[in-house]
Amino acid sequence: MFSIELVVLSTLLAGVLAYIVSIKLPKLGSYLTILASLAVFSVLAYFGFNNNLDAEVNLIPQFVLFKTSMFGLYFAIIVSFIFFMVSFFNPYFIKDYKYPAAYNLFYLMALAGTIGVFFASNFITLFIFFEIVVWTSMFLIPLGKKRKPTVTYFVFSTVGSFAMLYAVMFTFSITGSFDLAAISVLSGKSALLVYILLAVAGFAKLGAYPFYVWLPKVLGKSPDPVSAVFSGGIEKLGAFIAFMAILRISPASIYLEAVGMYLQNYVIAIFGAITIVVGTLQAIRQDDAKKLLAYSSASNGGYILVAIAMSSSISLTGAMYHILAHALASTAAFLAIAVVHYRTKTTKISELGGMIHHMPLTYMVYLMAIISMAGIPPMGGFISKWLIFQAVINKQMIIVAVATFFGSIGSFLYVFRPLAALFLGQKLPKYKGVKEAPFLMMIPLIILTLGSFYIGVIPNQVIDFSNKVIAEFGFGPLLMNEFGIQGANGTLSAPIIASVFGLGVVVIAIIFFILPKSRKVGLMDTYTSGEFIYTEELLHYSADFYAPFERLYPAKPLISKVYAMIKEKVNELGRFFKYWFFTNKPEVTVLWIVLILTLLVWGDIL
Amino acid sequence: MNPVLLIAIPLLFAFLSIMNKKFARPLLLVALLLDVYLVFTISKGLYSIGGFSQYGINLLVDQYSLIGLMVVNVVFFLTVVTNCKEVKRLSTVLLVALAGVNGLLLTNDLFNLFVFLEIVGISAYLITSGNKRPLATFNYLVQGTVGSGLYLLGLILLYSMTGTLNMALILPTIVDKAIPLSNLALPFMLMFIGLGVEAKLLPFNSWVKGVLQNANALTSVLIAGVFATTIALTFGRLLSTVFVLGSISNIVLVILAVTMLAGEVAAFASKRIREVLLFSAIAQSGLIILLFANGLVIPAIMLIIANIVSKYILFTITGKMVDGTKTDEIESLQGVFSKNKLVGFAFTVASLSVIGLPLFFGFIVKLNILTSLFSQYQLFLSALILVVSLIEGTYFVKLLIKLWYSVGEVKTFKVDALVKVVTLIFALGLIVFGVYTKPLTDSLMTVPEEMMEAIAERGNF
Amino acid sequence: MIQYASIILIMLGLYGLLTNRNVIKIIISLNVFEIGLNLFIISVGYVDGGLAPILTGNSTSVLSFVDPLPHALVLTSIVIGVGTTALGLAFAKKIYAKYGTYEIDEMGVE
Amino acid sequence: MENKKLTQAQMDTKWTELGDFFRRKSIWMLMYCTGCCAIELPQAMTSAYDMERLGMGPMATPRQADVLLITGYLSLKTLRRLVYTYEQMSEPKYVVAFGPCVINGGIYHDSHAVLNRLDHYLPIDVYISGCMPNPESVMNGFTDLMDLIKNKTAVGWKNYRDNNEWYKKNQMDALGEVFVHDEFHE
Amino acid sequence: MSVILMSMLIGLGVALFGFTLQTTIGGINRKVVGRMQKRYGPKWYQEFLDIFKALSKRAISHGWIYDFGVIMAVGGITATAMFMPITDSLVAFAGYDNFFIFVYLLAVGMLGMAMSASGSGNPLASIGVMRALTQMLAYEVPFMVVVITIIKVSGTSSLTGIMEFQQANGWFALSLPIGFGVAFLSLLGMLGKKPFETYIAPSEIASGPMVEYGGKQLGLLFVMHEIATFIEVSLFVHLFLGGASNIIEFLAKYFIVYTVANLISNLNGRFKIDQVVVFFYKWPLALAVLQAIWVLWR
Repeated sequence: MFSIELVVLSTLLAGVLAYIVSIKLPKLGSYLTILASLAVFSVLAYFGFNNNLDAEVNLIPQFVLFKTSMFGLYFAIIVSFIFFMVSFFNPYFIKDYKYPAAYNLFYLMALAGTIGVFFASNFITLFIFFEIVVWTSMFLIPLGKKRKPTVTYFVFSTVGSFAMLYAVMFTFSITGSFDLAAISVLSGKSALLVYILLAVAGFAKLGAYPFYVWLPKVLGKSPDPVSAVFSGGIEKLGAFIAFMAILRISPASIYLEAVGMYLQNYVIAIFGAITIVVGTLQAIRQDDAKKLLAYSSASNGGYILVAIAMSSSISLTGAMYHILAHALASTAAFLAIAVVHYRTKTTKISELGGMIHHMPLTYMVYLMAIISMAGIPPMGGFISKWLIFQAVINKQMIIVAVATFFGSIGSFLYVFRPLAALFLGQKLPKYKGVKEAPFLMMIPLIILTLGSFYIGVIPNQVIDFSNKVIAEFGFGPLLMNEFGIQGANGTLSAPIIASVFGLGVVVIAIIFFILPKSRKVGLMDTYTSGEFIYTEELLHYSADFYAPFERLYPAKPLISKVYAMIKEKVNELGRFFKYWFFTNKPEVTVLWIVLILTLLVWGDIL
Repeated sequence: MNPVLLIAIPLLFAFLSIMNKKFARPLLLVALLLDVYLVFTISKGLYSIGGFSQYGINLLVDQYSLIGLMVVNVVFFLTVVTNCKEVKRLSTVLLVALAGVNGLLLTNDLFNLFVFLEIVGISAYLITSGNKRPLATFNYLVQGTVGSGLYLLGLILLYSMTGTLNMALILPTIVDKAIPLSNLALPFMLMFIGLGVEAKLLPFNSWVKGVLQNANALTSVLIAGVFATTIALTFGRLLSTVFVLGSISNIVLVILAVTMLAGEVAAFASKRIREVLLFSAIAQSGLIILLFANGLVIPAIMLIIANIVSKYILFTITGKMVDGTKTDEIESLQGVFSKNKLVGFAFTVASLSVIGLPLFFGFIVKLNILTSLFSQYQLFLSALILVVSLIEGTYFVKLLIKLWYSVGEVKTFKVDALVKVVTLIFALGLIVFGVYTKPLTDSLMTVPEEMMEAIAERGNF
Repeated sequence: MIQYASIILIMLGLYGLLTNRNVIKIIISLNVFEIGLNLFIISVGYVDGGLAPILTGNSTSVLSFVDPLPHALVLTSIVIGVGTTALGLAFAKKIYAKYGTYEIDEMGVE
Repeated sequence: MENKKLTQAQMDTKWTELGDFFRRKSIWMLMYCTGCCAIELPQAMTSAYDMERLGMGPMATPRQADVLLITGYLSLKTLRRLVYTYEQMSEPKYVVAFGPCVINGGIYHDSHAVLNRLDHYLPIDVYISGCMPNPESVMNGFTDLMDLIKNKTAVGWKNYRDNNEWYKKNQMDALGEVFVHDEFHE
Repeated sequence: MSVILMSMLIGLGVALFGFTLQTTIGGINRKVVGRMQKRYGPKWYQEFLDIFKALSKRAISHGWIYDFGVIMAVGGITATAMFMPITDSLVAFAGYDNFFIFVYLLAVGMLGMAMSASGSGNPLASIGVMRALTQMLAYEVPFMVVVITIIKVSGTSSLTGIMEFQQANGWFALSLPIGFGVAFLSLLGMLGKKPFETYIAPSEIASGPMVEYGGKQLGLLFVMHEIATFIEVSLFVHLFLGGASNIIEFLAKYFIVYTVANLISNLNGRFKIDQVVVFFYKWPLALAVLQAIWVLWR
């Protein structure tokens, strides 16, 4: 038995300890974060799998209550794993931070917060830990080079968490209970309100349309480990909330016969679809590798939303699977970019090139990650996308299907861009002495890649687990046999695909090596129509990669203009109040007094 | 112990201090120490001065005023201690102010309240005259005088209808005599406006900017922390035990809501740190009065406590910062905390508490506010509060990030150890209360009952 | 009757506050306002044909007394008013010392 | 080790021999159309003579091509490009030269800018005569090349490899030393 | 286990069959086109000669990723072909011939080739890959919408299942004529036939992704291209033309589809890449969606 409370508290304590240690020895403190997150992950995984977690609360006062559920456990294990993996990068980046001690503290606090969210038994607990995650992770962001995204993140996260708070309080005012189960009691308009508010909370955290604006800013500009943690871990809180909102609340509404689902779910699916399309389109045109991955995170969040909104066994399994697969792949991709950033000090695709010759392992990790993100076998992303497609087709949602396919194919485009221009292409001379990732960084890279591969080849264990999870929501398990997953209209056998793929590659490799040996030539020795090119940069195609395609749609998403406008309006309002009410003229107050009294006397009030 | 000592000692010392200027500061400190000691030793009850029972002036010590006295006196004491240098010239005034503040919290008589209001007001004008901005102070004086005049007018109207000035007797009398609500609207509105001027409610608060914009640590903490808290508590008592808002409640609610919104929005649009904080203070006081107007006493008191503590930290540090760096433009203050980490920590904790993030006291307060508002099914108001605190959070986060991270050259400022220790203790207090609030909530539990009991008991003296 | 007069005075005071941009004039308006207020207070205690509120042992006289409390209040109020006026004038002097004028419009923006 | 290297070389020869069987029926051309003889290629390719029936076709890059067509005179400026392109082709590779200009400079023999003898700089497998050569002789030239491949006598690429120093020296003599500033200024 | 081994052998056979078939038919088509242009045309086995010649040449290599990409590309495509049913009974992995496997496993091959091409360091190759990917984004979505309709109507995504459904209920080419047309356009895009061959564009970007290949890598990529064509055309045959119950039928349908596509290709010029995108997202997508809505919610 191990108590959740103890996990949360000891993580917090470890954070404080790491803080104290890192005041003098930042690097040691960052090693502590590795140990602490390892401990959290292993405890959760070990006791969680053995159903041995204890939800009792003895030490934390007041209204904090925990409970164990497979649902929470699934998320907690994934997220703590991501935190653990990313923590390996901390020792290398810690020296770049202005406040290393604070980084270590907030890193572990954010971990504790996420664990708290996933095991919360009532909404107050959920909200408290949710907000803890918000503000601790918020302070991780400005440690990078840019300060502005912090505010953006705070605003969007807070919109989400306040929406949730309102929903929670509203539920409380009706049912008189903060329990998680209370929302399922609601009905009618109030249920719809709570549904919308919780969905907004999930959307905001997951970075779905129209709240995706924070993702590229935050993930693009914050320190690299933080970006990875956000993309793989903290963003998943949104999926957690969206799950609860969509599956636990059943507001009476119109049942759409054609797609076999309720209107509000359909609207969520449409929003997910918009997220996918917008995320994909924007990711295609990004020049910053991290921003590109950030938009891809938004787009993948859209998949998760679509899958949840369809709420059938197969789609929910798809959602759960996608959460895991995306967490692994996206973290790996972010970490790979982090290695490049660490070695070259830039993440601009147009400035980089030929990194594969310096860091082949990082390249392989990134390659595997994008294979998973693009949903290509034999990686984890394929299975989740397959499941989601099965569900989409089953529900015959054409518009959503168009969006999902668009996102799926579009993901080839954007994931390929860093691959082609950053890792491949000419070996630029300015990065001459760049070395492969340090040993400690390689560990998480390799583990994440293997994990992604493992769930892509042998999905049974994950699906077993997610069957237990969706059973908690009252959905039947997804059928499996020895080789395959039974979908709505077909069977998928990941091991067979993987082995056939392996066979194909082996056969071709044998043929390849039998054939005459090739002559090695340099990268600059390429066909240039007989022209002589001596400068590597001129032979490197990396800027404006998809220029012909990018011409077809506007550069800035419309919604960001709307947000800029809102900000400007608030400012204007502030200046208005300052002008009319806060002046140095003594008569202003008197004027207002007289006006109000006149109003009183004149009106029927007296 | 008789609570009248709380008022009498400072007044006496004030006279003494005029005799000999040299002893002014020590006298102030002694008076403060005595008051702090007294606050923690007086017992609850109703004390009538001169034995006139309900005909004379009464001082009421119940849980409500006790909490108010403790908070105000302690913060007053610490403010004086941490700003010893600035105090020198103002010792007498501060003694008078102390008497006024204690009187406001203790008195149970409407006219007596007016007198103390004027005492506090005049001392406030004198305190702010130290800013070297005579026009702003004059502005404050005019508005304050008009405000208290209106309060007096309302009071007299009320007296002419009910025939009593005893706060505990007014409600019962209104019920007894069955005075129509429409007759009561004018006096209560006048009193509301009168107090509203001091409580920084929106259309009546154009003085705030001029006064606090250029205030140093002492002035700003006293005006925005101590006086604001006192006025808010007084206002709260009036709103919960005296006022019958009836038909004007809509106007009142609109005024309060607009105060809240305008404060936060104006702070959002501000570029100077003191402006940001003063507008934030306006919004906070709007929220506090709003809670009182809705009968939510416990959350309001919690908010007052959270507010005074965090305002103490914020204004003290800002004052010292501005003193040290000679600027209050946020842009030119960038990164100041990187050289003063402890101070920065306290400032950060205070701001996070004001925003209402968990692990800090402000969160508990916010949760309480919303829970109580929702138990009244006040959907619109709570939505407004959330929107407003989103704006608040935005500019505070922006401010914090700017103060911690610099782009260019970093200005430095010195803070003496005492200030550091006090602000740190307060910051830790915010954290401790944020994690473990039970003693406070327990002690607040009885406040509304006691307030109502006082009316019920003494309705039949 | 006197109540109306006092209300008119209060109005005049407020009008003066609204229209005057001269520090001294503002203080005078403030005084007018306060005088109106004080008059109003006294008028509240007035009883038509009442006696001075002096206890003489005659039990019937109590009923026809003028209310003594407003008189007491107005004393305090006048004192406070004087104090405020004095303070206001002191500030006016300071303002003059700083800006060299009593006209608010001529002081420029702070 | 010695043994293995030998087998490697033998392997290559084996592959070449095997490839020659296919190659003589599938020749991919890279056309270096600087001279006027190029005008005759379209006729040879299109309906009238249909080069494709012999398995020949145009290719876009030297990497893919088997045979380099030099259609006409060659100036000093273009020699560098030509050598560069030739060296980019994968072995086995052949060169077919059109017209008299590549043999002795033709009508441009006294120009300061034209090279007179191409075979000093690149190994030529087949010359096609005529100024300009008519399509029949072009086709004839290609069938000759196929016969040469069949007879294993199209060994220009081996000569170039074996006598590389000589070729390089000639090229250097013709070109002089090239000072490279950047892509646009030599 | 032995069942799977057997299946794998059959699968390899299918891949080999597909390669042979497409290479032959490709050769025949070159002849057909030659005749169309009043030429004699090459021999029908010309493509085999080309490929084997290329394989035997001594190639160049731009580094390990250049070779690895080729292996991955051809391996991936071979693996894809192994799942492809030829007739309704001749299928290597019965029950697993899921439509999505083809779509995504095909992508492995594409990714491998793109990777290898970019690894060569030639910017023209990268441009070609960029165009290929953009074109893929264009044609794939309308095609998928049509296929969803088919899957939903037939209730299965297994190709043999769809075949059997059509044999019982008539071809989708007849029952979904609009979708058939759209899918045929998409097929042209997939095969890289004109007007959708912007990514090869020999005279503009020197054959795009293939610019640096020569020798065995080029040969293997030809092999890959043949197998990929086999997969795409077979998919079309199985999805719309009722599949085949015996090999002859399959060959006939396959030949017709490929030849028609090739003939159309020879009558057309070339789109710019953004025109391709706009083209596919205008009418084909709209028609596909309309048809899907009409068919599914009738």
